[in-house]
Order: sequence, then C-alpha cells, then structure tokens
Amino acid sequence: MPHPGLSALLLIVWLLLANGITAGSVGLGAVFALVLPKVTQPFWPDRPRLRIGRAWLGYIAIVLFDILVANIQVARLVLFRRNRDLRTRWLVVPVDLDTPEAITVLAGTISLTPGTVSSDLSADSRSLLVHALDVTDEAAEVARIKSRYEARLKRMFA
Amino acid sequence: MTAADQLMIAPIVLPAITASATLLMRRRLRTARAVSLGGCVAMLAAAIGLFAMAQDGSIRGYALGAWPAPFGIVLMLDRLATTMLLLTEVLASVVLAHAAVTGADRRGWHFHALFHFQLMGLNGAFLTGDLFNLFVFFEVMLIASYGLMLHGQGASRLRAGLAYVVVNIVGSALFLIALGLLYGLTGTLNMADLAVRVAALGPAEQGLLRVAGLLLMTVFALKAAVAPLHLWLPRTYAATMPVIAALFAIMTKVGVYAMIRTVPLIFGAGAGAAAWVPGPYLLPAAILGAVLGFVGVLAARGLREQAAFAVLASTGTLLMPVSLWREATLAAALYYLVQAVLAGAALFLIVDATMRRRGSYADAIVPSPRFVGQDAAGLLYLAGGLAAVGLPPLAGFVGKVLILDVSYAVAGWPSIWTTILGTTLLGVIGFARSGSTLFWKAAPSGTAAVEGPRRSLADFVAPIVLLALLAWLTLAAGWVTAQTRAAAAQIMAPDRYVAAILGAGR
Amino acid sequence: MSLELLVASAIAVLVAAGLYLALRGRTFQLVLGLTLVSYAVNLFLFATGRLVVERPPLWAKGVTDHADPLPQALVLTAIVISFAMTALTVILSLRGFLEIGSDQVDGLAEPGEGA
Amino acid sequence: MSPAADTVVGLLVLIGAGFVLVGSWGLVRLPSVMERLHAPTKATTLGVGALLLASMIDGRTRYGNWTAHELLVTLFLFVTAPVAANMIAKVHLHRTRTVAGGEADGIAGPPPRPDDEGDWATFAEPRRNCPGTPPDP
Amino acid sequence: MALLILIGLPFAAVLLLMIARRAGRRVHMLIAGACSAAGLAVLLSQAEPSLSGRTPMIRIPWMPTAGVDISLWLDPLALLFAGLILGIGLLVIVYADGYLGKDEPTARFLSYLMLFQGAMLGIALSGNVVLMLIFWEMTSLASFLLIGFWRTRVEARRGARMALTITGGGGLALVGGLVLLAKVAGSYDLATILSRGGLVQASPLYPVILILILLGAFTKSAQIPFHAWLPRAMAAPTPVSAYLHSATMVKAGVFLLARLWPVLAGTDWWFLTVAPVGLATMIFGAGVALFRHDLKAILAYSTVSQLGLMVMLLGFGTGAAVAAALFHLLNHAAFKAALFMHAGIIEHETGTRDIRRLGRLATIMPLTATLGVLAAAAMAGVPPLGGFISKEMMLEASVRTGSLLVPALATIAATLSAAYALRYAVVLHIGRAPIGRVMGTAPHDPPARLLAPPAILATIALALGLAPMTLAGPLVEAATATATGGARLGLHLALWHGIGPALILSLSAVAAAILLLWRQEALAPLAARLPSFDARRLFDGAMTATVQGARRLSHLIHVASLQRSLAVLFLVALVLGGEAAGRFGFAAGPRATTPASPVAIMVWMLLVVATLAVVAVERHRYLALVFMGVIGLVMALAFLHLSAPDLALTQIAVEVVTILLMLLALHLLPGRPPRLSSLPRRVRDGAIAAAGGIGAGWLAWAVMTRPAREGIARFHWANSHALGGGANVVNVTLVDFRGFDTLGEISVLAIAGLTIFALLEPAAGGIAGRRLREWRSADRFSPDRHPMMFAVATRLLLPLALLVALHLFLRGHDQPGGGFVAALVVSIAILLQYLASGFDWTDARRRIGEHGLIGLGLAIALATGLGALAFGAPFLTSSVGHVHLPLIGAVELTSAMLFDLGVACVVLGSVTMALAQLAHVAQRAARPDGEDPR
Amino acid sequence: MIALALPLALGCVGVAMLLTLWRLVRGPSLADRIVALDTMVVDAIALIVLIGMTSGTDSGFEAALLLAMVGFVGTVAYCKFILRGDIVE
Ligand code: NA
Ligand code: NA
Repeated sequence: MPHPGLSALLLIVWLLLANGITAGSVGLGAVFALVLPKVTQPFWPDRPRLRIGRAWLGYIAIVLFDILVANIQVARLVLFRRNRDLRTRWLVVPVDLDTPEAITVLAGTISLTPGTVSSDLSADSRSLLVHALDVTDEAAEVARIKSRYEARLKRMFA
Repeated sequence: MTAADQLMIAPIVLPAITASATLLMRRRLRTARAVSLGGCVAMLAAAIGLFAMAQDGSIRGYALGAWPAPFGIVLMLDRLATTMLLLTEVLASVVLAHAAVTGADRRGWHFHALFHFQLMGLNGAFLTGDLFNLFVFFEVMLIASYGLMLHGQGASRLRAGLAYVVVNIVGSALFLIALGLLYGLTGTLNMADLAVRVAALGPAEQGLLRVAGLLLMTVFALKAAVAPLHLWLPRTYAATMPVIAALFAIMTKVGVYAMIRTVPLIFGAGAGAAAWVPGPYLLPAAILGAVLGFVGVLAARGLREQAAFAVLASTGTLLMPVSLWREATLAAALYYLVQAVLAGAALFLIVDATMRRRGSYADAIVPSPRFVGQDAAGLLYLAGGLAAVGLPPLAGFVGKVLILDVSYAVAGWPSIWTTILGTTLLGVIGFARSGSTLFWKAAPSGTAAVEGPRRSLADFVAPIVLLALLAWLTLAAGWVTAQTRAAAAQIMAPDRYVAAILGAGR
Repeated sequence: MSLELLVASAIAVLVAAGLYLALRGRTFQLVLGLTLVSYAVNLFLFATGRLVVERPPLWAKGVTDHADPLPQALVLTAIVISFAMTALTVILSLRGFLEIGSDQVDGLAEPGEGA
Repeated sequence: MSPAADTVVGLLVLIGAGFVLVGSWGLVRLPSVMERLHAPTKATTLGVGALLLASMIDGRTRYGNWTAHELLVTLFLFVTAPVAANMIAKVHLHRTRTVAGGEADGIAGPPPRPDDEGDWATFAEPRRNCPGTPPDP
Repeated sequence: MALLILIGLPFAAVLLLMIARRAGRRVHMLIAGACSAAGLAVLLSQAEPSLSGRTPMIRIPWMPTAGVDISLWLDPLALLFAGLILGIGLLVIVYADGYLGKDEPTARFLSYLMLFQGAMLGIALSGNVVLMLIFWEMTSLASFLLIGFWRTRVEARRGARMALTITGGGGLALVGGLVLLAKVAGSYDLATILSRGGLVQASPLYPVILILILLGAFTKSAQIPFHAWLPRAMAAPTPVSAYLHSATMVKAGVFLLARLWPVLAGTDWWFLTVAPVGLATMIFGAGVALFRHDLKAILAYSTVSQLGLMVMLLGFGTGAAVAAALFHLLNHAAFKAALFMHAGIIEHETGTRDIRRLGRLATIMPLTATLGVLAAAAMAGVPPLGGFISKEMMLEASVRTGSLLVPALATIAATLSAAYALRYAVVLHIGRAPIGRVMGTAPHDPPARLLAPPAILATIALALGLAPMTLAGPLVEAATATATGGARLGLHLALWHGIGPALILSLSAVAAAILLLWRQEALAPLAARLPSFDARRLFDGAMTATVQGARRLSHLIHVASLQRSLAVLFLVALVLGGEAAGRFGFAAGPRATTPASPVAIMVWMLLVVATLAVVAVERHRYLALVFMGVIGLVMALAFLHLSAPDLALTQIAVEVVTILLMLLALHLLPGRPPRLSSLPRRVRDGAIAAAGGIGAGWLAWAVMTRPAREGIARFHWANSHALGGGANVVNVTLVDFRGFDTLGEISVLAIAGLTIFALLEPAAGGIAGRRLREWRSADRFSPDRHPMMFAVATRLLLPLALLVALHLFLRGHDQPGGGFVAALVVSIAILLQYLASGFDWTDARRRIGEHGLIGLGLAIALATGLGALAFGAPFLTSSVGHVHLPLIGAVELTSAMLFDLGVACVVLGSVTMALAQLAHVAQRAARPDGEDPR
Repeated sequence: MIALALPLALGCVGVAMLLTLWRLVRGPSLADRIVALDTMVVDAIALIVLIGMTSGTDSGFEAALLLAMVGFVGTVAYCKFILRGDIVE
C-alpha cells in the first residue's frame, strides 16, 4: 500500500459514488483503493506522510465553521458596505510548513474561507500572499491564520 | 446466419482490422506493407464473393447486433452495392500496389492505416441501409481522406486541405440537419422504413419533407462535386499526391451512389412533395459540371489539375443520365460510373509516373528535357486521355454512346447530347494540347536535362492494369451492361427492397 | 415564451453567428464559426426528438413518459465526430500557418505585406 | 414529507441560492479584480454547499433513499476552487506588474514584497526547486 | 471468320511491333508487310462471294440490351474500300522502307500505320454503327499520331492537333448523327438502318441527322470549310501523306456518304447540302493548288479538290453519279498515292519540295519522271488514263443535273485541276529551273523499293484507263449497286463514249488548262489579290480564343477561395430550402409547446449574449474563446434540462478538451490580425448568415411544433433493459442497438488522432520548424512555469478522476456515463498533469503509447463484435451474463461493456495523442535534431 | 416551503448567472472575465442541483460532479495562457 491515506480517501469517494454501502461496492472500492494509488504513483512519487486521526476531523470542522461565519460576514460586506469603505489589504503570511502539500492545504483553506484569497507564493515558498477583503489589523489577521490553520497543519503533516 | 451471410460484414471489418494491425506495426514499414496488401487482397476476395452472392438477384439484409430492422442498423446487399464494392476493391488493390511500388507510402505517417480506414468508410457507405449510419461512414471516409489528402504535406496541400476539410464539415452539418428533419418527421432512420413512412406523411409535413430531401441531395451533391458545389474539388485533387487522388476517383462517385441509393427508394414516386427530389436541378447542374470540367481540362496548367477536372467532368457526365431516374438511364449511368472511376484513377497514376520522372518540372504542362520512359509515359498518357475523354477503344466511349442511347427517350435529350458531344471535343483538344506539349515538344535549348536516377518501369504497371480493365470493359460491355441493367432494375423496384429488409427478422 | 421557441431561436443565433464567422477568412474565426454551427446542428438534431423536460431516458419499470433516446444517441455520435473534425481543423490551420506564415484560410499574404 | 423537513430543505435552498446570488452581485459591484475574486467563494462554499445539503435531505425525506454523493461535488469544488482563485490572482498580479497598459492595481494597491530580497513566484524565477514541483530542465 | 482475321491482322501487327520494338528494321517491315499482304490475300479470297451477292458477314453478340453487336460484313462497297486500304497500304509499307532514314523508329511508325490500317478496315467492314464509330474515331487518333510523328517539329504538332481537333470534332458530330439515325431507324444494325430510308427521311429529325453525319464526312474528307487540316497534315512523313491524305483516310468521308446513301440521299436536303459543298471544295482546292509551290501542298490541295469532286457526285443523288464517284475514288487513290510517293522521291533526292527550284528532272531521273508524268496526266484527266474516264463521267453527271450552273462550275474546276496537274508534270520535269540544293551526291533515280510502289500505282492509273471494265467494272458496278441500294446499273466504263457534251467539256477543260498554264506566272499576282480564305489562321485564332476563353472562365470560377466555396454552399442550401418553403410552406404545427421557466429564459439570454459577444470580439481571439466557454456551459445545461444527462456530460468534457486544444493552438498563431473583409463584404456575409440562421431556426421550430410520430425508439426503450442489459437507453443504444455507429465514430476519432500526429510529426523540421524556433511572443510572461498549488491539486485529482472515470464507465450502462465520457475524464486528468507539471515530466511517467492504445481499443471493439460470429450471430451481437465474484457478489456483465472499453481506449489514445503532440511540437522544434525523444 | 423555495431559488441562480455574464462581457480586465467564467461554472453547478431537486431525479449528479472536477480546468488553462503563453511546457 503505497499510501494508506489516499487509499482511504479513494474508498470513501467510491462509496459516495456508488451511493450506498454494499458488499459489492465495498469490495470493488477496496480493489480500486489499492490499485489506483499504485497506478498513479509515478505522478506523485514522494507523497507526504499524514497523521490520519482526530486532528484532521477537527481541522475540517473548524474550517467548515469558519466558512459559515465568514460567508455571512462577507455577504454583509458585499450587500451593505460601500466600496470606498472597504478595507482591503494585502497580507504577507510567513509559512513554516515544509511540504508542498501542506502549503497547498493552507493556501486552499485561506481561499475557501470567504474574505481572504491566497494569491501567490513567494519564489522560495516561505511566504504566502493573501488578499483580504476587509481587515483592520493586518498583523492580527496573519497571526490568526498561523495559529488557527498552520499550527494544526504542522501536526497533521508529519 | 450462414457463413456466406457473415461475409457481408467483411468489407467493413477487414479494413478496420488491417488498419489497427498496421497501426501497431507503424515503425516496421515492410511488415505493414505486406499486411496492408494482404488485407486488400482479402477484401477483394470478399468483394468477389459478395458479388457472386448478389447474382441471384436477391436482396440480403444483415442485422447488426441481431437487432431486427428497422430498430437496429442493417447492412444490405444488392447488385448495386456489390458492384460498388468490387469496383472499390479492385481500384484499391491497384492503387495500393502502386503506392508500395513507388514508395509513396513512405512519404508520411500512417499511410496504410489511413488507406484502410478510407476503404472501411467507402465500403460502409456502400453497404449500409441506415441513413445515420451512412452519415457515420461518410465521416469515416472523409476524415480518412483528409489524412490521405494531407499525406506528404507541403504548403499548397495544407491550404487546399483546409478548404477541403472545412467544406466537408459544413456538408456534414447539412447532412445532420436533413437527417434530423427526416427523423423528426418519421421517427426512423432505416432507409427501407423511411421509404414506407415518408410515403405516409400527411399534407402538413410536405414542406419539411421537401426541405429534408433537398438538403440531403445538396449534401450528396457536395460530395459528388456537382456544379456549382464543385469548387472544392479541383484544388483538392490537384494538391493531393496523385496516387491518393487515384483512390479519390471513387470518392465523388460515393455522392452519386448515395443519390442513386436514396432517391428511388425514399424519394420515389410515393414521396409526395419530395418525389424525385433532385428534380429539375440535377440535369442543369450535371451539364454545368461536365462543361466546367472539360473547360478546366482545356484550361489546366498542370497535369494533376487537369486530371482533377477530368474527374469533375466525368461526374457531370455521369449525373446526366442519373438525373432522368429511369431504369435504362441508371443502367447506362452505372456502366459509365464504373469506367469513369477506373479512368480517373488511371489518369492520376499516369500523371504520377510522369511526374516522378520529370524532376523539378513535376506536372507542369511545359516542355521538359527528355526523361527516362518518355515514350511509354506519352503512350500511357494518350490512353489515359482517351479514357478520360471517352474516345474509343476504351470504355468511356461505350459509356457515352450508352448514355446517348438511353437518354433519347426523354424530352431533354438534345441538351444531354449536345453537352456530351461538345464537351468531349473540348476534352480532346485539351488532352491533345497538353500531351503534345508534354511528350512531344522538346524543352528550349539550354535547359538542363532532368536529373535523377534511372527509374524502373514498375510504376507503369498499375496504370496499365487499369487501362487493360478499361479495354476489358469495352470488350465485355455486353456482360457489364447486363449487370448494370439488372442492378438498375433492382434499384427502381424499391418495394422488393423494402420487403427484403423489413421482412428480415431477428 | 415556450422552450421550443427558445431552442429554435438559439439555433438561429448560433447558426447565424457561426456562418458569419466562418466567412471571415481567417482560420481561427473559421474554427470558432464551425464550432458554433456544430453546436447548433447538435441542438437541432436533438430537438427533432421533441423537447421533454427532465424525463431522461433512463429505463425504469412502468415509466412511459420519457425523452426520445435515439436523437440523444445520435447527437452523442455527432458531438464526438464534430470534436474530431474541430481538432483536425485546428491542427490543420496551425500547420498551415507554420508552413505558409499566414493564418488566412486561403493562404494569402497579409494586406500590406510584401511576401 | 414532514413539515419540518420541508421547512429545513426550503430554507437551505433559499440560503444556498441567496449566497450564489450574493456572490454574483459582489462580482458586479465590487470595485476591482481582487475584491471581485472573493465573490465566487461564497457561491462555491456556502451557496453550493447549502444546496447540496438540501438535496441530500430532500432525497432522503421525499424518496426515502440516502444520497450522500452530493458531498463529492463539494469535495471536488474544495480541491479545485482555491487553485482557480490562485491562478486568477496570479494573472492579475502578472498583468499589473509586467504588461504595459495592463490592469490597474486594485484598491489595496500593489502587493508588498515577501521579504527583503525575494519576490513572489509570479515575478521571480523560483529561487530553488520548490518542494514537489518538477525540476526545470 | 475470315472477316475477323482480316480485321484482326493489322492490330496483331501493332501488338507484334510493340513487342518486337527493339528488333531490327527488317523485322518491323516484315511484320507490317506480311500482315498487310496476308490481309490482302484474305480479302481477295472473299471477293468472289462478295461480288456475287453472297455477302460474307459475321455477327458476335456484344451489348444485347442496347442492340449493339460486333458485326462485320463485306459487301462490294466494303470490298472496294478494303482493297484500296490494303493494296495501297502494302505499297506504302514497301515505299516507307526505302523512305525512312536509318535512325527513324520504324516500329513506332509502322505500329501507328497498322493501327490506322486496322481502323480504316474497321470502318469499311462495320455492320453496326457503334462499331463504325469506334473505328472512325480510331482513324482520327491514328492520324494524330502519324502526323505528329516527327514530334519535335512545331508544324508536326500543330498539324496533328489540328487534324485531331477537326476530324475528331466531326467524328463527334457523326457520333451524334449516327446514334440519332439508329434511334430513329430503330436499330444499330447497319443493314437494317439502310433498309429504313423512308422511315428516316420522314422523321422530323432527318435534317439534324443529315447535318451531323455530313459534319463527320466533310471534316474527314476535308470539305470547305473544314479543309484546312489536310494541307497542314503534310508535316507528316511522305508515306503517311500518300496513305492517309490521298488514298484512305480522307476517303472515309466519301465512303460514309456512299455507305449511307440509301438512307440519306435522294432528298432536296441532301442535294442542297452535299453537292454545293463538294462543288465549292472542288473549285477552291484546285484554284489554290495551282498557285502553290510546295509539291506536297499542291498535291494536298489537289486532294481537297478531288474529294470535293467525289462529294459533289454523291450529292447529285443519281446512280450514275455514284458510279462516277466510286470509279474516281479508285483512280484518285492510284494516281494521288503515286504522286505523293513521287514527290517524296524528289524531296529525298534533291532535298527540296519547292517547285520553283526544281526542273529538268526528266533528264536527271528519267524513271521517276516517267511515272510522275503518267500519274499527273491521270490527275489532269488526259486520255488514255483512268482519270480521263472518271472526269468525263463527272461532267456527264453534272450535265444531267439539268442545271447550267453545275456543269459550268464543274468545267471550271476541271480546268483548274488539269492546269495544276499539267504544271506539276511540265514544270517539274521539263521546266528550266535549276536544281536547288543538292545532297552530297547528284540526284538520280532511287533504288527499286522506293520506285516500285509508285510505278505500280502509275501503271494501275494507266490500266484503269485502258481496260476499265476488266479491272474495275464489276467491282464499281457492284459497289454502286450496294451504295444506292438498287439494282445493278449496267455500267459501261470506256475511254470512248462518243461525242457528247461531256467530251466537249472535258477536252475544252484540258485546252483551257494549257492556256492557263501558259499565263500562270502572270496570273499569280492576280490570284494573290483574291480575297483569301485562310482557314488555317481562322482555325488557329479560334483555338487560341477557345483556350484563352477556357482559361479565363476556369480561373474566374475556380479561384482558390474557401470563402467562395462556403458562400456558394450556404446559398445553394438557402435557395433550395427557400424553394421548398415557397412551394409548400412549413408553418408551425399544432403540437402543444412546453412553457419555459424564467430560469430557462435567463440561460437562453446567456447563450445569445455570449454568442453575439463571440462575433463582436472575433478578432480578439482569446476573449472569443472565453465566451465560447460560456456557450459550451449553456449547451450542457440545456441538455440536462431537456432530459439528456449523457449529452450534458459529454458536452462538459468535450468542451474542456476543446478549450485546451484551442489554447494550445492559439499560442502559436499570430496575435491580433487585421480585419480582412470590407464593410460591404461583411454586410453580404451578415445577410447570408442571418438568412441561414433564420432558416435553421425556423426548421427547428417547425419540427418541434409537429406531433412526434411513434418511431423506432419505442423498441429501444422497451428492450433496453430486458435485452440490452442496461437501463440507460442512450448508452445501450450507443454500445448495442447502434454499436455499429459507435464503431464508426471511434474510427473517426482514431483517424483524427493519426492524422493530427502525421501532421505535427514533421512540423518540427523544415520551414515550420524554423518558424517555431523563431517564434517569440510579443507578450512578457511570468517565470512561474509550474505554480505549486496547481501542481499539487492536480496530483491529488489524478487518482480521484480515475476513480470517477471508473464509476462513469461501470455505471454507464444504467446511469449517465459510459466509456466515452470516462475516457475523456481520464484524458483531462492526464492533460492536467501536462499543464501543471510540464510535458517532459508527465510524458516520462506515461506507460502506454497512444498508438498502442488506439490500436488496442479498436482491436477490443472489433474482437467483441466478431465474438458473436463464433455463435452464428451477426457482428456486434451482445450477450448478457452474470458473473459471481467473491466479496462483490453477482455482477451483471455485458459484452457491450467490453465494446465500451474499446471505445474508451480509442478515445483516450486519440485525445491524448492529439493534444500531447500539439503541446510538444514547439519544444521538439527547439531541439537540435527536431526528433521526438519518445 | 420547498415548492415555494425552489422556483425562487432558481430565479436567484438565474439572476446570478446574468450578473456574472454582465461582468464577463464588461470586463474590463482579462482577470475579471476569467473570474466571471469561473463563477459561472459554480452557478451552473448550483443550477444543476436545483434542477435535480425540482424534477426529483438524480440524473444531473454526474454532470455536477464533472463540472466540479473539470470545470476549473478551463479557468486554469486560460490563466496559464496569460501567464505563460504556452499552457503545456
Ligand atoms: Na475565498
Ligand atoms: Na478565504
């Protein structure tokens, strides 16, 4: 099993695709979950090691919650804030993550939560350029990102 | 389902297999060549077998996937289809041998695969009894022809190729619209079923039916290069490698075939507003095509262009009797069709053999220094010209006399006669001028002799074979006309066709 | 406003735009035009099965109200074929441009250019 | 279908559609590219998410079969949407900095540099092979 | 059988000559000579039965449906003509042996000659008009080859072309005339036709038939105004002139008139068309001949004149005139062939044919001179030669017409004829002119093989005068009888007929001729001032105009313009569609329409706006592509809304691939090019486009508003699950009911892939490669080749996409999906890797080559289809089976799924082949060798 | 509630698409147009889900899934074209 995490993901996805848990779907899904990582291994030779567990579930829950909250905030901004009152800012988030996968998840998380968009990565992959729609305290926002997301990601990607 | 019945699928499956096989051995040309030739011979054998099967006058259906007509796709075998198949396979064998002998297959990628796909498309178009399936095989045929047409490439070929491709794409779009209309009106795609259902359409549907018929005919006319929809042809054929253009000699005839196949069957006397739908348009168009074709023969500045116009002219001539929609005229047309295909191909192969020897002079109709095999090439060119123009002793003359003979029965005969005789004279003048310039006239002094290695005369064999076939067509005209007459009789009796196809169960 | 009218007028607009672009004389416009025409033709072929809203031809016992599956199958074939043709046309245009140096459909030199 | 389920599904549908609409409205009214880039996020996340949730519940309550495959749509959107946003932002940065007569900076102005010597990937050759990206020949 | 041998011999000789073309000249001569001699022998063996009324004939069925047989007969007319052809042919071959230079290709020459001989014999012997036409056209062809024998000479080529054009054109008129004649007479059989004169002459088409046939005869026999080719044909070697242009080919027209005399002659139409033309030609030819200086030109115009004489006689419509014509045919053949050979000897010996530079030949080459004088005397109509008799017969016949004008003009013609003939005899042999350029040695009588043939002919010319009844009487009498279709006339041929008007006219003609010759030099300037009718220049002018006109027309129409082709196609479709609409109308039908929801209208607006936007920004191609993306999206939504989820899936996937393809190509195309067409042109195109759009939309509307008929699809719906093993009827249709279409469809895709490969493979070299290497975009680009987020996300997507593809593939038979879409998903996932991580990186990780995939896919599809054959079922018959797998349980498997797998392989192979090849071409060009590393 | 909410929601999504189209047509920058196109895909997914709920069929699921999975390919390809010219290097 070249990558158990991927295999698990594939099995779940297959069961979702099959839209039901039967012996057949689990069996076939298991086969695919084993075979596909093998087949696609050349395209992803050195996958990061993941710690699958509660940390991931927690992270997903936090992100989903943040998405919900941020959506409402941004909807207010869009609907009611005058353009000239928007406090849009560029944020430079220093990145301490090592693997591209972890950095990508961080950047993706930032983008998924409304109000911030990961716009670019520095050439040395040590900083993330984030565009924020409405920020008063830039440093606080950077700190929030680092503590709320990056710290957790560090633990999830061993 | 007997083994003999299963033979019906061979003309489509065999080339597909051969094409796939040559694809897998694409880097071993010798093997690919052998496989390709073998495939061609096998197909010829199958065509002969099918031809023999159709001799009893029966019409056979082949329900693909065992789905009964009209629900699935049927192939159907009658005299017309087998004649076209045999003609195609004979032509293909000769052309392929010529390509192998001259090494034309080495001038680009995938020659053999494309060649066999082309045959698959042609054979499918001849065999299918389903209108949408006809569209599909038209597309197979066309896209393979694009590939072959572009074989060897070069600037002019690429541009002419674009024009050819685009015009045909638009033609295919029209085909789909016509097809859609017919389906929308009748709910079926099977040609025999269409015949039945078209005849049953009510008065409110007549206008749409006529549009569908006319658009369908427009598409076929485009493929057949019927004037004024012929503009794509001269440029395309003149830009194509002659050996491939020789194979294309049958391509325009597929358009004619499709008309002959569909009009008496679907748009026959019972088709209401769409009865004999090409109606008054086809004859003038055919006349225009013949005139423009032979004018082009006279005006051409290159041999390939000239041969292309000769093909155009032959289609025009062929369509004159077709446009009359009678048994006798169709019979004459079929005889003319067979010889026109062989003659057009022979002409292109002769042009090929000539071009290959003339070095940088290629196919330009200008005097060149003497070249190896000039006399023989000149003689062949003369014969090719005779064949293309329709002078004795080759079969074109017999064909034209037959057309004159049968068309006398209709009111418009003077225009047909005048066109055929007048255009023949134009053709005679054209070929005499170009031939004497090319093979008799010496290049102005000081012109360098044509360089190049002494070539073998092997590339004369294929054209000679075709010319011999044309001579044979003259000698065996009795047998051949009996065949075409029988084929025409089958076509003009669509009821038997309907019964044979729709009666054939699972 | 009926769906039929919407589809018919969409076909009209697509065909008109496609024909106009196809006549513009440059390869890329030509490709765009042909693509639009092929959309229209696919829609046309599809429409000949008549319009049925949200009754896909997925068989289930007892269901009789469904869209005509046959035109859909035909359109699928037509889409694939027109994709193949589009791809070929694109490559052919490009190849012609690389060989000739002009992207005009007839391979002519640009107006105002020497060659 | 129970009234409660009906209400929940109805509300979810309205919420989802509402966020989709707000997203597009933002796209129209926000002042420059980078601000507008925020808008689709709402449609992607809460908009489509709520609709999918509604669809799941709807399927269960109305037809009695659990369908969870709607989650997959969200999954794929979550994977792809940030990439799309990232690429669009890069286009914007690229066009503002390097293309003469290109786009104007948004209201946030030009982006700051990441540090003293480096620059963003859009503008600078990668200083080292980024982790995981293929080495350039 | 004898007739078959007779006609077969010359063609056998042609074959033998071609086979033995490398053998020596003797062999060639032997072949030709032996075949001619053998032919003559066979002919003589058949003479007796022919003359005695037991006409030898043979009939071989050929095209029974059209009533055309290969039938040959040898009636006396044919016998007369065939004898001429073979007899003179033999002499010409002997003569040619002496005449042709050492280096001349005798095999070629003789094979043409024998081809001609065979064709002529065919005309004479044909008992069926189609056969006759075939041989008729063959004579034109053979003469083309013979006249052009010295092909590097411009005169030879022009002469050959002119002869072919005129006689070939006449021949085509003859084709029309004879086939029409056959249609009117109701048979192609000559004998039958000849017996139906009354029927034919009563037909309203009779004048048409007559004129067409006369066109054939007159062109061949060089009658005014078609005479010009004959003098020009003198560019041929002299033996050819002797044979074709005196004895045989030109006589074909006369023969034809004689042959068809029973069915065509005897009417006013006949008399008023044939006789005047003959008379005019006779006078004109003689007049011109008198003032020519080239020996061969004199003889050529004399031939024109003499042919006019024969034509005129045939035109008179009386049996006696026909007899005169046929007797003169013999006479003329003898003396004219002799004279041509004589002229050839003189040119051969002295190096010139200019009569002004020749003289005193009687002393230098006495034998030659003797036969020359003899033959010329025959031509002049001097007793006791045969020419005298036939000329008297001619004058007699002209007197018998009852008109005064005819004998008067005939006498003038006879005078002129006698004058040029005497000029030839006197000036050449007795005249004082010095001999011009002399070849190495002094001119002298040539060796026997040159001298003998003309000597024999001159002797015959003399003998025909001395013993006409013995030599020619029965033959001419019998031939006349067959020609006129009546009883024998009791012909009396003799030198002395007693004193009558004919004798007086004849003698006064000779006397006047001597007078004329006396004053010839004085008359020459006068003659030159006569309005000249230069048919040659006329012909050349006409030809040039024809060719120029053809060029102009052809180039005007056949401009290499795709736009024109398209516009014509659109217009044709519009006109035809409009025609149908105009005649039958297609108003909307009564079917209830489906109300459109607001959202449908909004989506429709999306489509319309995006489409218009594409047109508006057409030259900003990138933007146009962006709008195309919207259109594709709307199409997918529309399909989904309209109950076609499979179509929506396919549309979405194809759209993505298309966009990638276009972006790849767009990168290499030039930036924003200037507009090509002017405003009027755009308006015109806009009008065409609008009409097309309205037409298509209206058609769609008309169809959709008509009630649907119960179609074949009900079968598909009913049997999809039970027999096809799948609930997705569309998919089952694609892979099963209409799997054959799908086989064609994947073939199309495979071919497209192969063609694209073939197109792009050489693009890295040559001009294209140079352009690619020099290609620099004007834009500045970001250095970030492979953005990290993108690369990482695509890597995660790959296995997920494969899984989705598997799902679509496996469930496709029951749910939206199928092999095609599955393969496209895989293709897109792979292409994404190319996009995100670059070509080389991705390509190094691919496992199967595209060629292999395409071949494999086709093989799978074909093998699935062929599998059914083993069970005696038709191709592509599917089978449904249940397989029990451990863990998974019963799985329904259909062979159609295997077929679908083949489809998927081909799609994957073709799509990735096309896009990868395109993506790669620029890089390959940049490599030094342009080679594909793969 | 659903019966009321669905048409309303469909209308909302339709209007959203038109608004997006406005941005697409209006621009002004290339990035604007790409954003709009990307949004349009998301709107389309929303529309498909709503259509599925209205009709009570599940047949639109694959289309929505496919759009979610490959819809962004067009977006990134357009972007890559602007950034690099050559979308496959
Ligand atoms: Na976001
Ligand atoms: Na965010």
